Amino acid sequence: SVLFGQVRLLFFAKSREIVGRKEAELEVVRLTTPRDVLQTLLQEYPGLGEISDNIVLSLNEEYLEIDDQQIVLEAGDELAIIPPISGG
Amino acid sequence: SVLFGQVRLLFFAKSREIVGRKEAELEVVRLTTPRDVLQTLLQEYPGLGEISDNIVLSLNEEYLEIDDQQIVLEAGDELAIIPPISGG
Amino acid sequence: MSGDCSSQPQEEGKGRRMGTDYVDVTEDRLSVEDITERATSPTSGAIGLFVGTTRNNFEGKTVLRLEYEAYMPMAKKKMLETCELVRDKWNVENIVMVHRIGVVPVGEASIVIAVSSPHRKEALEAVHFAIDHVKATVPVWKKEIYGDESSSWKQNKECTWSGSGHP
Amino acid sequence: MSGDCSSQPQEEGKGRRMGTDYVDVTEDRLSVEDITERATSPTSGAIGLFVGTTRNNFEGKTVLRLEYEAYMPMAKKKMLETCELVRDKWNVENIVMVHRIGVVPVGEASIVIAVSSPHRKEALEAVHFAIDHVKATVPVWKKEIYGDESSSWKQNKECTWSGSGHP
Repeated sequence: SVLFGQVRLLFFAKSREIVGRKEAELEVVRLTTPRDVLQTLLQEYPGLGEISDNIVLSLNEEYLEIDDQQIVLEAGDELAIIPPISGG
Repeated sequence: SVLFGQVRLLFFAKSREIVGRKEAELEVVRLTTPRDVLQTLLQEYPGLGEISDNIVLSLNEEYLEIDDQQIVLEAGDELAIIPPISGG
Repeated sequence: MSGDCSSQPQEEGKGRRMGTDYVDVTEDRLSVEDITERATSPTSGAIGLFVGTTRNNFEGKTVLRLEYEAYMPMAKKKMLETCELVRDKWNVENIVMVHRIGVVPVGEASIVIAVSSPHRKEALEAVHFAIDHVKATVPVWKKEIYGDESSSWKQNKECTWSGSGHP
Repeated sequence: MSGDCSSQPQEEGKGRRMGTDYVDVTEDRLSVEDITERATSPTSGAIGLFVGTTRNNFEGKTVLRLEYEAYMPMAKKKMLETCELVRDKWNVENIVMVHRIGVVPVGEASIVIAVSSPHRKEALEAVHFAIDHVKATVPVWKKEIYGDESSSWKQNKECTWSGSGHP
């Protein structure tokens, strides 16, 4: 579980307002789980705790299941914080 | 069953083409049935025989049921010959 | 031969919302934009629409153009009756239905129906019912003119007095 | 922030007709006319449409305006996936879906979906499925700004990770 590099973070809607920016970088490990990524995010951005029960993550434009056992991150991957959607 | 006056006939679509006109007058009796009216029409306009199985009549903008037992016609009533519809 | 016909705004009560029925039969080209605009309500977020367009072929034959005719006052009356039936079944706000008559070039709209509702399910189901009911009851006729200048009066399959097996 | 994204025409076979998927996310006002035109096919006589418009009130509060934002590339990707699912279920020709973002004034359209098919039942059912699926999967967010300048990020009830009991 060695830090290997940075992924690109994207914040939208309420998460963007809480964090106060649209984009950031995050140091991550290569083999991880969505739940661990979320924990890392919450350590980095404690304000997100307020909405953490109602966000999902996407990796390279695909939703992650929070209970997935393992995901593999590559440097430069695009990780987005997705609050409840309200399009249409 | 005495002739009492004239109703206004309207022809549409194929019935209009067969008869060669959009409107006409028809001598009718006051107490009658849709089936008798159709018979009178067919005597007056034999060309309509070709489509008589597939027309309905309307009286003052309401469809008539061909099996209705009795209708009452008034002078000036508007009787239309309605071939199968194809709007939409 | 054009004209329009609007009913009074629906009263509240009997499960009905405020709203307007607007029906028209016209020789003009139909504007989906205008009809949508007319159906739009600031209190209803969903609009369902059906647009019927003329096709360029029928059973392999090229269709050059279509000609529609209507029994104008009865057509509008039956369209308004369709609106009433829609309101009996669904909670909708505005109902707009416009049928074009005369020559309708291939690819252009012959009918547009738009229904607004607070709920998209109701708006879309109401539109579906409305076009089905219009096809079965509104006295309008369509003639297809083919490439060899032959022609045919069409028959909606929804029309109960159509000849079976006919087009 | 505008752009469009069209898939290749669908191949015949697997029960699919020829047809095109077109999705877009744009800051421009939506033209129902243009979107209908794009969905129109000379071989499909039926077009079903859904238009979502912004409402002027929410639970008694006056809504001044709405602001939409999108995760642009993922939104288009999910819209194209919705098109694919529609084609798995219904025999449709062209599918067009355009979502507006940025400030959308009250009464204007935030989304328009249009589907053409030879059969109106399929066109209308496909549109219904499409808007339901878009509401559940496409990463777009709406913020309502109220008369007192307070605001609220909305949550679609179709969104599985919404807080229950939230608006």
